[in-house]
Amino acid sequence: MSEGLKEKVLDKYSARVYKNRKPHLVTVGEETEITANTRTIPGIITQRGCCYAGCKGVVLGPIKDAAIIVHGPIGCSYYAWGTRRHKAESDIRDNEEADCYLEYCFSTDMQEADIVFGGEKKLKQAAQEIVDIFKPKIVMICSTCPVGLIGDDINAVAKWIESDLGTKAISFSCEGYKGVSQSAGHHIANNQLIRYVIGTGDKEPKTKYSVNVLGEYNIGGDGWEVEKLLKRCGVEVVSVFTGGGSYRDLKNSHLANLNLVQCHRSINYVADMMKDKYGIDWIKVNFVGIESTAKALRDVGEYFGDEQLKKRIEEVIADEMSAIADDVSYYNSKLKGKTAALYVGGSRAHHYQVLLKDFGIETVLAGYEFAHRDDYEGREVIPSIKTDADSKNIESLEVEADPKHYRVFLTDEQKAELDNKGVKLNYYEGMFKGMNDGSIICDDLNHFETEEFLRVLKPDIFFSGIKDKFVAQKSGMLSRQLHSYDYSGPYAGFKGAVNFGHDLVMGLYTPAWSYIRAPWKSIPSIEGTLGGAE
Amino acid sequence: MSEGLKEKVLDKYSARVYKNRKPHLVTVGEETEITANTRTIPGIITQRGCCYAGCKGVVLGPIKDAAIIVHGPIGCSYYAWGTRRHKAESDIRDNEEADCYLEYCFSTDMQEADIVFGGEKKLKQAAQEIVDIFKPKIVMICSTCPVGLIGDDINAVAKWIESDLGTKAISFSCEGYKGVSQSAGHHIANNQLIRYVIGTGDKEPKTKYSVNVLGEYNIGGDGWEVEKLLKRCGVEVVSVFTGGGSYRDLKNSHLANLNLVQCHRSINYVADMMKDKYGIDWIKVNFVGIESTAKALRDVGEYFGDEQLKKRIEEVIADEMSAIADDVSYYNSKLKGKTAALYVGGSRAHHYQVLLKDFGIETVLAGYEFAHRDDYEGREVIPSIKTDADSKNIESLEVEADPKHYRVFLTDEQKAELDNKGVKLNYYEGMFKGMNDGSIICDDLNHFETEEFLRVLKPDIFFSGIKDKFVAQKSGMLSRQLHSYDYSGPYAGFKGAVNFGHDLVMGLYTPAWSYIRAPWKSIPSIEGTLGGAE
Amino acid sequence: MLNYTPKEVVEREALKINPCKTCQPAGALYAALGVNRCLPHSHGSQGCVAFHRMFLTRHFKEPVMGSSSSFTEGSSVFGGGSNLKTAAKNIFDLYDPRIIAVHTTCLSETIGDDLGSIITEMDIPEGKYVVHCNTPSYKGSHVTGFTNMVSGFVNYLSRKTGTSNGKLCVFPGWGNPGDYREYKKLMKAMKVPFSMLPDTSGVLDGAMTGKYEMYPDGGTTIEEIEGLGDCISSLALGIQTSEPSAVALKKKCGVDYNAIPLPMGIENTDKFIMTLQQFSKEDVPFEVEEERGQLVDMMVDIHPYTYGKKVAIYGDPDTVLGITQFCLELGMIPKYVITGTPGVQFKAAAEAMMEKFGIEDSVIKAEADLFYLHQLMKNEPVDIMIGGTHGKHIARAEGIPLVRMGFPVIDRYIHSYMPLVGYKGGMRMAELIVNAIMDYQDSHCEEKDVEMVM
Amino acid sequence: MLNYTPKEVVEREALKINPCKTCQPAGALYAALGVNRCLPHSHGSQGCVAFHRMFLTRHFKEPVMGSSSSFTEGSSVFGGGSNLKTAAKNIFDLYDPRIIAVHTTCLSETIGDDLGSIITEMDIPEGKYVVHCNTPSYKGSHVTGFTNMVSGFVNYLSRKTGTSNGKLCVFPGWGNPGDYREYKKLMKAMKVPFSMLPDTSGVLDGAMTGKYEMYPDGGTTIEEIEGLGDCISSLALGIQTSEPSAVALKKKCGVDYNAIPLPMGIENTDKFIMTLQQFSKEDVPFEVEEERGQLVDMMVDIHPYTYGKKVAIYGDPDTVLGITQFCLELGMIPKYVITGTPGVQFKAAAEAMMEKFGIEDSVIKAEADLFYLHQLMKNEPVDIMIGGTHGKHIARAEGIPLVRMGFPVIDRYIHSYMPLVGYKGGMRMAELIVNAIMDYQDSHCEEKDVEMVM
Repeated sequence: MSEGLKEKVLDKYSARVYKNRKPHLVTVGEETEITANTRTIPGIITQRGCCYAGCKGVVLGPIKDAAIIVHGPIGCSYYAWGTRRHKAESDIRDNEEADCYLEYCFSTDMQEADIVFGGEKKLKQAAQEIVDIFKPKIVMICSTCPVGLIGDDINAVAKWIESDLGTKAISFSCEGYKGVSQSAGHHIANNQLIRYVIGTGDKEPKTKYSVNVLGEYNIGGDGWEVEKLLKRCGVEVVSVFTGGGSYRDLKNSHLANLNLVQCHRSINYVADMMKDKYGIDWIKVNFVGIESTAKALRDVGEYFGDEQLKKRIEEVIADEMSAIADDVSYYNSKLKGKTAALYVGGSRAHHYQVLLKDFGIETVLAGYEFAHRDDYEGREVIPSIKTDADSKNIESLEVEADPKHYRVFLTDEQKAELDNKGVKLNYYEGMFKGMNDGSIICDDLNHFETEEFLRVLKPDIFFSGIKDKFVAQKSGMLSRQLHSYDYSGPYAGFKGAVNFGHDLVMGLYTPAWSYIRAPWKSIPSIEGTLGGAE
Repeated sequence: MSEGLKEKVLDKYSARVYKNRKPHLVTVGEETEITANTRTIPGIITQRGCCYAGCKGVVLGPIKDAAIIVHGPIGCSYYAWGTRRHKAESDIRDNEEADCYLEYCFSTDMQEADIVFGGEKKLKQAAQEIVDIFKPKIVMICSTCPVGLIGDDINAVAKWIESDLGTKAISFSCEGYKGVSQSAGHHIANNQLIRYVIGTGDKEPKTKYSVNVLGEYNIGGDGWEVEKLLKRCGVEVVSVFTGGGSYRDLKNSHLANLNLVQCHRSINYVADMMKDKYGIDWIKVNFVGIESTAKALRDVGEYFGDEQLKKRIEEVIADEMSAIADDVSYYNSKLKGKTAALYVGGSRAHHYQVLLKDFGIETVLAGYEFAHRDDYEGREVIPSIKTDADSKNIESLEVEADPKHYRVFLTDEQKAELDNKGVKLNYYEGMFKGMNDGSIICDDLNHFETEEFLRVLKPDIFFSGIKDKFVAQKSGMLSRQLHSYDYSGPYAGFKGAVNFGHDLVMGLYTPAWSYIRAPWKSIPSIEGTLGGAE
Repeated sequence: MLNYTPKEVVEREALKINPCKTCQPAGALYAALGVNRCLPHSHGSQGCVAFHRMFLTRHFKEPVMGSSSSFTEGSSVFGGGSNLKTAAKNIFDLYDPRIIAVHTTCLSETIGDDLGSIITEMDIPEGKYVVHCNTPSYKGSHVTGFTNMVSGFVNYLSRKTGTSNGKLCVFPGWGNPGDYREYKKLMKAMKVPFSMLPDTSGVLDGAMTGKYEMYPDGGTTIEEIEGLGDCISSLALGIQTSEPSAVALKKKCGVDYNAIPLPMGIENTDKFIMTLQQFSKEDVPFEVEEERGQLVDMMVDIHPYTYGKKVAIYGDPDTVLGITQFCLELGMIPKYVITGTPGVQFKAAAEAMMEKFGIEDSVIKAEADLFYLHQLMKNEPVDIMIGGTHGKHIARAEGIPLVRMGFPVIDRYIHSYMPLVGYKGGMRMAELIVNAIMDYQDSHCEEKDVEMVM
Repeated sequence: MLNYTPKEVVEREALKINPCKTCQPAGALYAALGVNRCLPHSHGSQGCVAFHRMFLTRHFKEPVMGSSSSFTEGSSVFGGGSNLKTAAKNIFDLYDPRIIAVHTTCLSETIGDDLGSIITEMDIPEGKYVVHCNTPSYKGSHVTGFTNMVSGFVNYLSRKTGTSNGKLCVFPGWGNPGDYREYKKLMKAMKVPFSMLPDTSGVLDGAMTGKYEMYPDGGTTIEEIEGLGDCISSLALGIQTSEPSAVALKKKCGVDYNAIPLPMGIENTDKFIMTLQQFSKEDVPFEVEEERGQLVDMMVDIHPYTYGKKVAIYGDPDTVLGITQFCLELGMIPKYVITGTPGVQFKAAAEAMMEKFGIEDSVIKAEADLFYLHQLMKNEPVDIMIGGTHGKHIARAEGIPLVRMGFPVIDRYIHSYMPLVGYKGGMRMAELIVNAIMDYQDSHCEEKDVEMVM
């Protein structure tokens, strides 16, 4: 049936579009390979954003102490201002303060003359002004579409800032037209972080059980929840990439002993390159979901192998679990048996299936906005992914082991043992493996397909973003934004799961749904007695 | 002309009403005697309130530490709840705290059964409850209309509270139908205060220059402003009757050396009786108005006769005057030449003329709501005022000199000297004397006369209360409440004058007035070009 | 604020503290203002009408007229008959109303003045009317007085000619002028010919014209009130407030009636519209359906902010029930539902709603006061209060927002022009409630939690 | 909040901090949503339209559709012509709009794509339309983009047949659906036959029906746009936003125009009504006059709270001018009047108002940002801010209320259904402003100064 369903949805496409879209749709259990990370067809209403959104919006935006100048016309900076709910606040760590500039939006607001005569001069002046006013520890420059075309050398400007203004500066050529989605921007951001930030600090962690949390953007306070949990367990968090994170901390991240990767898609380049350059292993974790959070914590314990630590972790898990047990069981009673469709980013469509399962909700449709095949099928397919014109344009950075900082934490034997225990190092299994046969996976789900699938699959909840939220809602279907959590959260960790359960129950049981149909629409028109009919 | 004017206004009256109303209207310079403090004719829309309003609303209401139970159906207590802007806050004086119950409204909420079978039992129970919950220093009971008719003995209940509950208690038989206006209630309140409060304390003033401020209800903070001024001058304020005042302080008021009377009408009984019982002189003061405030302070200085004190008073006056000079001159420039009509209470219609004059505003019409002839014509007419059936019903208390506390502060010589200096002891000159010839005075101005006079006299500002404010305002005339100051204030003292000037300028110059007439009302209908006329 | 209010709730038998009601005559005066060229008259001492005029003026910020029999001690002994007769003469002479609507007071009720007889004996000018109702202040509340005055008009004026006028008689209950306008708009949209009694729109929400009119053009005309007896049926909005008047009309003229809750929120407005449709046989027009759909859209949109929020609601019974219903529809938890007015329907109606929406442990109480409400709140706090001005001290003491709805609102402006009834009124309620909640979040959350997008 | 904003105002030449504008395409997209069965199309990389849809959805809490040419690096080198052609084909195939409204982006503008030629070369299905306008992001602002799109519709579609249709063409400028409804209500009341472009009512304030419609019934129809050329005259509301479109219509079809400020507040709404009256020759009906009088009544009532209050106003030029005018009418002092959009008319118009009302020392600035506004406020504080959501951090930092008006308001709900224009809009503005001031007083005054009656 699901194959028929797919065909039904694809049916209205012209041959050309049909051919393009078909391999992006997979029925679990029937197909195993998906096409992903390819261009969206012009005119097809996609939910995707651009390279700039991935670079500035996702990866760099949360770095609270970086003064990020968006070089371009005003819009791109404006849209990324305060809209993504990566929370942060200034803090002091070992007497070093990290400012928080997230309430600020900086732009060169390029005008026609800058386009015609070049914008470097204005960018320099803007850098001068930002340094004068804010005295930031680091300036970052992100370029938008026209900058690449007119050839402003933002890299040279960054160097000038360092030499002439004495402030650390990094440039990011993340023009919106690069690549096929936000994903290109993640990669560009990752490359520059490896080049210019990671490894430039020298603050040693205080303990052996030190980790970086990668791909955690602290949406709705998720990152804080994760940090709190790790700290409770006795694990030191050196840095977070990049939610609530800071240049102050990121620069020391190479001194941690383990990387935990939450959002695989956006940060796997950093994890990979840190492995190559510094020898740091990474584990794919999922702090979204009750069981998965427990597993993530246990995996960390197993990695470090310390019995004391493992005991502490078990205590924390037991304590957290018992604190939420009543709530979870109540929400479960209200949610069990519901179905969901998820269409989000590059990892959440997978992560949230796990949490949904904790509440007895089955996922019938899932898709990523900007994932690659490995996010669906697992990293084992990476060697077989063909590069195309679009992906070739994004620099693939090659790093070498850092002679000073490269070290190996575990022996090969220990690694093998870990593997036996189910802790896979430097590996992500992808979304496919966890899904039920017959469920639909759809890459770069577009508006047309969304409408069709929702109509046919009738999930109880559609998890997506602001752009399609109201399409579902107007259809009388609960829709929750999984990019921004609809201004709620945290959803990560144990307590986050309760928040999530609460929000779903609230959404599904809110009385307003029952009022959609006016009574005069359902009750047959009643004959009046008299009068009023003149 | 003014006589013609009066006739024009009275013309529409029936013969009987005409005869009744005519002597309430006086043209200054033409007549010298006015009829006042008589019944309002049934059906004539008066602005007057009742005896209860004068007793509980005006005099007792402001006593912050008295728990006042209104014995009657709910309304009377409800209407007097937080509506009169007599400000107060709990405070500590010589280690004795005075609570502030002004945010509370207490009522026995009499029901039909209480009317039929008597309400004393309920009143006792209410007293028990108020004592249990609030533990007040004093309980006061005010009765409303039906209580008098059904014969509840509230005096006995007050005695029971003292004997059985051990809490000081006073009863006030201030049923609304008594007398002809609020004035009866003032008198009833004054009598009981003299009987049961004044003279019951023993805290001696700290200084010789000790005064009570009588008839100052701290509307909009006026009393606080006056107290501040007196204290700056080195004059000790023992108690204030009753704005921001307390039972704690009132009971010591007989130990002060001078009474300053602000509102003559509402409190002159207390001033008079304190003179008789304790020998305390009183001076009529007017802290509303710049020059009048200065005079009031100087009069106090003259009374006490101390050169140091007088010097200090002059310094304070000079300082306050210079602080407001610029503002006053600015407001004066905006207000000079305007005309006003005043219809307020029992003293303000006089007091505010003085302040208006400070700003160059002439009063063309003034009237009192509940005054007696002496408030118009001066206390010299008191012996000639005939008592009628209504006034006879209000007890006129006779007091004798208190053997323990009676004393004389000034010798007769000193008094004569004071008189020569223009400081009249125990005297109020009334409103007539300060007014220009030709201006109209109207006692118990009613709605009909208000409309007529405003139409003909066209004053720029009508000062009155909430009930007629919007009548004037709808006519396009600025109207400010002089009972409540329209939620502004203080207006007393030097700084208060500035507030007043500000509010008038604001009111007169607010742009909205110029929009009353729609442009299509004034511009002749323009011929359209084409279309639209099908 | 309210520092002497203890947390422990003490049972009180006699003392009312910070009441949530006032007396009958105030309501009677208000109802009478909703009749065209009517002068309300208070048969008692003159302080009563002074208080009532103040009270109503403070709510509406508009002139409120009313005359008084100006009792003296003498009248209190010998009865107020001659006062009333004198008053009526003077009133017709001077103020020229078409009708004088007399209500009594605790004073004249205690004396036992027989208003019916007094009025019968009066010399009333041709074409003029005097009607009355009894409004003893020691029974019911201002709401009861409103009802009694409306019934008084019916009892005096309505008559059955035998020829139907094809109209629906509507008793709208206690509302603001904005509410009355909304009713008229909806009935017009539903093509229902109607007479509505009373109707203060055009009277208490008048335009600034530069000219004071003692009797503005608004209000139900005497002819309309007379014609109520010829209506096909009558519709009482707000069961406690309006049903007795519908009963009076039925008794007097045999007009059958329907009594439904105030049309506040979706379900109750739906009931109203369906009742109108039943009368007119017309399809519900697009503009009404669109408004309804817009309101539902908003309710779904804002549910994350309203769902599960605890609310204390206080005020007049039918209004409180209407607000409670809408709060439930928004997924809120009406924790305390309080009216000062006595009446058994209130508790039953509120409990039925709670049961329908699965809300447990709410405190629902008629004849209660705000001191009690505050004590409840000290024991189990709520997120927000909804009611009139008199709750403001509690709101400040507890540091929570107060959404002003109902009667009286004497510390804000403009509100009386705006409806709370109908779908439009639902939009207003929704916006007021959700803005209060969101403003609170914006100002009380930690800095790091301030949201740009909500 | 905003702890790094220094008090000293530093002159900046290059760095924009916390802008008070966004880019042209967002406005073009919004304008296109006001045309019936129109799909807005962004000719650029796909991130643009993603941002714009987010942005508009956050304001309206409604679905906002728009397609993209989805430029890649290749298109950026070789031009986006083929992308647009492919897009148009796919759009008509799949989404079946009647018209595609293309706007450009900084990307396609920098490349220099000639949209006119590309569209000419397209194979457009019978009965379908493709129009375009140029909206380079590096010029003007979102407001400019709105204007350009409206003019684009006129340039492509309007035509003069020689037979007058007797209508008034109205360019309403940038408003919320609630504003557009208010215009229509007033024009109907004034018996003015009209066509209005654009009109997002019924599109972005739709009802919840349980059925998603990609093209709701609202919006100006193509036939109406075509007919603009046959209108008797045109009326541009909001001089900066709408006059250029009226000029375009005059150029193309010779239709004379009138340009007046947005009808916000009394004077500007009076101008609007008088202009309509001039057109229709009809008397102003009672209901309009009554609304006006009610508003004036409220303004007189509330003046003690608004008079002399200092206000900072920011947002889009015509809206800011309208709010400023109304604030002046309320006796307020618009201390800072800021728009991010460039344009010389803004300052001149605001200065003329200030002079008329005798206000000195205000800072009026176009092309300014909110960082600058905040610095001004740190040097001389104001009592209240009026503008969109992006000022909320400033308001919290300075501890003053923010009244949300204008665009965008992305942290509140329901507002877009409600008008700020016309007399009704004035009532809403008045209530929002005075409530904010009074709420502030209630919560910030000392306990002893809390007022029961206000």
